[in-house]
Amino acid sequence: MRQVRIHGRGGQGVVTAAEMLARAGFLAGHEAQAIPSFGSERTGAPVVAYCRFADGPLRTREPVLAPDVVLVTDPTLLGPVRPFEGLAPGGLVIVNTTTDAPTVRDAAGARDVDATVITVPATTITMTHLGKPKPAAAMLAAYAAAAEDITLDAVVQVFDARFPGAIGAANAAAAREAYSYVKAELAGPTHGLVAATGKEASDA
Amino acid sequence: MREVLEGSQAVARTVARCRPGVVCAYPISPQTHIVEALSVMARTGELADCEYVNVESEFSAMSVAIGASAAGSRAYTATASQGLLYMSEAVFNAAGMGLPIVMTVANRAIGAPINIWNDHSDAMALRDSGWLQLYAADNQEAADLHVTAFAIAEELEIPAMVCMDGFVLTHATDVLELPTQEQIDAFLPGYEPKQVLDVLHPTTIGTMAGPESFTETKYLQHLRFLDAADVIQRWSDRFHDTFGREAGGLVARYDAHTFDRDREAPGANAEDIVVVAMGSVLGTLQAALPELRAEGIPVRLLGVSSFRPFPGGALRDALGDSRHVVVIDRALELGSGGVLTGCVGRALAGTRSRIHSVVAGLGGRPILEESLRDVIRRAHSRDLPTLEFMDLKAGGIPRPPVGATEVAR
Amino acid sequence: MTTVHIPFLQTGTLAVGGRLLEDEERSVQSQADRPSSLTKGHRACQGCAEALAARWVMDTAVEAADDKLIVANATGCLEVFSTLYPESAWKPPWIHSVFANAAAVATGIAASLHAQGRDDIRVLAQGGDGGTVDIGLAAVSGMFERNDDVLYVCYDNQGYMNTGVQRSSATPTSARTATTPAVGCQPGAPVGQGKSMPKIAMAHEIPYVATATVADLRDLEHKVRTAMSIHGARYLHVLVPCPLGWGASSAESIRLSRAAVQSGIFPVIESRAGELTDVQPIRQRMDVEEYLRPQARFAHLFKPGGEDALDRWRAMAERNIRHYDLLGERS
Amino acid sequence: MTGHDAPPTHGLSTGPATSLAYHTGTWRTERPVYVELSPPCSLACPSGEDIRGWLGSTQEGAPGFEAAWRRLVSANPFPAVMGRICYHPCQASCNRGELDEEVGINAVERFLGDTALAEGWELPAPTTETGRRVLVVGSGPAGLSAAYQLRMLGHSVLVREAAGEPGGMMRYGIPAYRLPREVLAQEISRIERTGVVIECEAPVTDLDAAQREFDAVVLTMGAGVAHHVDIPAGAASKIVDAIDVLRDVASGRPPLVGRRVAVYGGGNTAMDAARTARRLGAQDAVVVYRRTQEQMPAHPTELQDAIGEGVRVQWLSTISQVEGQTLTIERMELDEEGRPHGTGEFEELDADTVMLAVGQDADLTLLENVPDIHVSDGVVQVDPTTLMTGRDGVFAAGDVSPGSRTATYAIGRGARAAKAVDAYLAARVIPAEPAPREATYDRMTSWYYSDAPKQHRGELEAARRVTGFEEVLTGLDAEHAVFEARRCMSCGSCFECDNCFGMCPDDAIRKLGPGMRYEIDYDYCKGCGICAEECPCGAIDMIPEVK
Repeated sequence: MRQVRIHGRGGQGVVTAAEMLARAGFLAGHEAQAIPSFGSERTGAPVVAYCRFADGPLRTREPVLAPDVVLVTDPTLLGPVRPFEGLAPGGLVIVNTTTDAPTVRDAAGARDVDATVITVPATTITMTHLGKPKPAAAMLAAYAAAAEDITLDAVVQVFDARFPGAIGAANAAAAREAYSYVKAELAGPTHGLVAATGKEASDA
Repeated sequence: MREVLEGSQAVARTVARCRPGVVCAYPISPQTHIVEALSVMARTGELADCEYVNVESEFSAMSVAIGASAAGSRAYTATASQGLLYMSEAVFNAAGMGLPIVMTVANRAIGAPINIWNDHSDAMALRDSGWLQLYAADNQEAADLHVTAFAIAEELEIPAMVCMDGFVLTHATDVLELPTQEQIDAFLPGYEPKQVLDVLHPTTIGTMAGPESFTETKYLQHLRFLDAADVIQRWSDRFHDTFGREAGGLVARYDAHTFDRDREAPGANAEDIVVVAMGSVLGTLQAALPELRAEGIPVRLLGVSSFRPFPGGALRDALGDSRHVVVIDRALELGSGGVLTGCVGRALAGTRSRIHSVVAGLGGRPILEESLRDVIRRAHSRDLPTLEFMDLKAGGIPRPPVGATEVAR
Repeated sequence: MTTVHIPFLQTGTLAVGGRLLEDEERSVQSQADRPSSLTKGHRACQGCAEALAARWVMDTAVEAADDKLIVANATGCLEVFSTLYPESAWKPPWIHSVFANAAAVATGIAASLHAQGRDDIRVLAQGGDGGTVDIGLAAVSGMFERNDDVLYVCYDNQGYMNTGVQRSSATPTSARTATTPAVGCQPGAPVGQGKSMPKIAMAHEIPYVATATVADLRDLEHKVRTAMSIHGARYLHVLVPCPLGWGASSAESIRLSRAAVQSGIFPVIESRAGELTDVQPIRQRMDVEEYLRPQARFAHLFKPGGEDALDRWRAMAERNIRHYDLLGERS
Repeated sequence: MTGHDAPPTHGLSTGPATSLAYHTGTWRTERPVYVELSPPCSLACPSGEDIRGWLGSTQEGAPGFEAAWRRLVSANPFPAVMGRICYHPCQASCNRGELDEEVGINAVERFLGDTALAEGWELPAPTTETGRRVLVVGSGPAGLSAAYQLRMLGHSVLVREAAGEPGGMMRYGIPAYRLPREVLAQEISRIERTGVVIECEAPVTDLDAAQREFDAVVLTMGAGVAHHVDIPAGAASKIVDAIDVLRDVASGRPPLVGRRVAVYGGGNTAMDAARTARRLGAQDAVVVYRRTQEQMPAHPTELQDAIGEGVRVQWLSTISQVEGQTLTIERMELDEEGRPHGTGEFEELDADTVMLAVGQDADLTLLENVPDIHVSDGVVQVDPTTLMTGRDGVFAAGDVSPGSRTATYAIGRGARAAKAVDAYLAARVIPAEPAPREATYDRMTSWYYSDAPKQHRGELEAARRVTGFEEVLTGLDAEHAVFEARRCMSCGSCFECDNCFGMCPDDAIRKLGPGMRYEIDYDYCKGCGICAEECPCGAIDMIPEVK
């Protein structure tokens, strides 16, 4: 079973991201589950959502306490919401930011956590294509680039299904760019965008 | 076709395929997504030959449903929490008049303090309203239950609530397989009201009953509730036979080892601790309990699918020889214990059973697998009191920091 | 608003019928084979104007609907006195649910009929002032704003009579009720409270709003017929004296209604889409005393100290007369 | 089900109209009862006409006219005549006068009378022949009324009239401008066509002989002899009796009266005389009357009509002397009891002719040698119920007997005499009539009656009137007559307005169909009293239930 936690702010499409992630996971052949955690908060308030993939039935309704993957759609949340908490050893953290992984770790107080940290300027990319700060597709594409759970095609497909037409196409374009961005950075670690612990560095 | 769907979407689509004549909508979290989805289908034509009425309150939602049902339509609405209480007068009334309305209750706590998150105190408050209350353990069952709910309600002329945990189910996205329109058309008989406001055969519905007839009225209502258990089981069986999966019934039995749902699972043994629960926590229990089995704790799981009528007989059958019961309860009878526990206790009266009431998940507090395992372990070690508040924080309610008020500054 | 043109006869349009009338000029109530939708054997008090108005309204509606009428009734006197199991005094299909929801139940019936393709069957909802103006207002307002195809009829007896004569927001100023006793410096129902349901209905700009009384059958039948000729939300507000609650003789129900209209206290109006379209002029001007004095609930107005209240009543009548041009001075 | 009976539907639904099982009539402490009361018009009508009844038929329009006329002539065979000359006390007592203006009963009566003449409607033929013979002495309104009613009862009737034409005062006392002769002649000949035989110029002089010849005799000789007062008068003065002038004019021998005429008296004859004088060429006609307008016996309409034609009235005046063309008039004043007394103040008035109209006396020569018939105050005394004189089989009615001297009263008395004669011939006693209950205005709910002013009959322009004996008042046309009839409020008698039926909150009144009125269903009537309260004509009583 793979468990994902998504942090974001109200209005950034966090809940949509969780659902789209579950859909993409299903397309990838997994059982999937998305659990938004709701508050009565409004636009701008911190929001968290969860997603699980498995190859057998998913029964638990427990919130994800020990995520394998954490997506942070807003770098300003790194301090307040402690995104590395409960992260499974060797887990993956993908942060929407224009800074680099060490900055992220510093901001999150997670300099020494055993995790792979990937940064992607998802909002910047999305603004280019969609014109709105809704970076869900780009974030999921970054996830697809960094792990085997979902594919870029699946991400493009679920967004296109939900938002047929121009918006779906813009999301797809953003997804592709984010995907390429992360793939490129994963291929060439010199830019320091991927900051890993010692253990992680050997994995990479 | 298996697909990924939000629970509310799944319910809305299934309800639409049951071809209701009138759907009433009033927003309240966490039910809102259901009526939103239905409104879209009413506009797109997916919900055909149906009047979608945006009412001004839950009270009117139920009232419109009453009128629609009495006029011969299959009537549906959905609500939660304060909304259920706000409509409660009409809820009782619909049952008293024998109008087979189906209503989804997206279970949510009741204020004050106001709280939008899940527990069962809303439906429990109306447990004596004369409605059937069918509880869904997951979103697949939530969708499926609506099909049987219409069938059962209409056969019995008793309205039915389909209860699904708010947010936990309504807003969760799962991989589901919805009954198709063709399947439902074949399964669910058309609505043929036995009492209807008919201009050719006029009748007066909703008379006043004096002391000379009220007791008998209630007695007959009681008898019909007794009949309801068989009808619920029959439709559940039929659903199982038709669709190859479980939906509803009176109680849910689970395999002793895999904790997969299994209608053939034998009753519990004398040494077993049986966890009785209702709603989505059953899924979490399914996930949590195998570990205890591995530890050697003889634990079994039993779900209550029909809370009203309360299936005392089916519950006793499933408990088999076990006399040790832990009830996970998401509603509290103040000064007493869990509401479900009270019903279980009455069903087990005279069996000398040891019954623990574990009040858990009030107002949206997440129910964690580890917490559940903890209480079972303690029950096993005879360390669990008869009434336990799971994950109760020490020190009571968190207080605002001293001095953090405008006045103090 | 004598809208049926009838050649001069002894009693013209004021009486129920008349042997000299042509068939088509006859009121529904004058027909020997009228529907009598609310039939004998009901348990209304002697002289109950609500029972009378309900039969008038419903008979006309039944005729207008070609016998295809379904009725939703709020809790209240009308419901209690007509349907004590196992007896029902109603002939059309009729349902009572609870106090506050007659309008919503009617909406449900209308929605169901529409879904069934039975727009030929018409829906009427009715309740007292408590069930309409107070507890049922939200449902009524919702039915109005959605423009549901329902004729809502409020039988206004100006109080909670079923429960023993308590004040409602339709109780007029200085009226004595069980909850507004005639003691203190401002006896009876407080000054400056209460509301006008017809005006509230008009504010919804629904297709049709009208007021009527049991003092003018033809006017009432005309209004019901007009309302039934329209689809959408319609509202009819009928003043129905309550001998018990008003402390009047059971024989005076119609006379009091007449006095209410002729004194200017109860304007009889018609409105379409929020616009006032017709006003029944006063035929024989009466002083408010003719309306107030026979009612025990106003007895304190005629004792020392009641002068101010009486003046207020006169002022109310004057204001209505001016506002609605009840003496036809502007037309 | 679990082997228990369950109701057919849930929530205690029940069948429609099952409340019929509950009899709310047991709640009642008072019960409504339909009553038939006497309207003030009929009570005031000396002829005893069923005014409400014939107005009711008239209300139906043309199809009801004949029925209305037949109801009318059952009491009065002279509707065309009386529709012109009756002083209609019915109208003075009409309840509608309290609401707006009284119903123009008289005008409708005339309309019906004229319509009958135009249509040629005949009085009914008697259904039986008794073979009994009755003599009526005199052919005035009392005599012809008695003759007609006796004939209707199957008796054979002979009227003997001393004058050349039948009609009595109708012919000789009432000027043609009020009653065209043709109308009178037609209504008299219609009576004759029922079998009544009228012999003119046939004075009865021997009562005993008459009684031998007839089974009963009715005396209706009238009061056609002018009463005289003593006024000192010079030889050159021209003083005539007003009644003689009227008779001469009616007989086609109009006298010369001069340019200035004074009429002495205050009754209707005085008015007729003054108006006739105007028509005979008098430019100045002055009525001299010793009392006030309020006290004058002439009908107010007569006075108004006279004044409208230029007649002057000198109130509180007596003629104390006539010398040539000069009258000496004494001014009078009223004492505390309203009696006039001379003041000693005098004035003079010029008059070519003085007409005396100070009363008329009965011609009682026939009775001079009949001691058992008692005459007192100038009239024949009769039993007040049977109108029989002191002599067995001899009855008296009209002006010759006590009572009001109007044609209307005479017709009523004639009819009563006929009834009495019929009872006498059959040796029956006339049953006592129950005291009528009047439909008083306070019983009525006048709200329901349509607003409608009276339809005034057109009058000839005054200038045109005085030039001849053309009829002054024209009749109503059918439309207006129906309108006027419909102003009748049907006091005290259900006219099927449906108020009780429609306004019963308990649906406890049955409508029985046109003309059949209603029936109260006492099984359900709770006795609220709305029906009685809202009955426009006061035809429902609430009476206590006897427990």
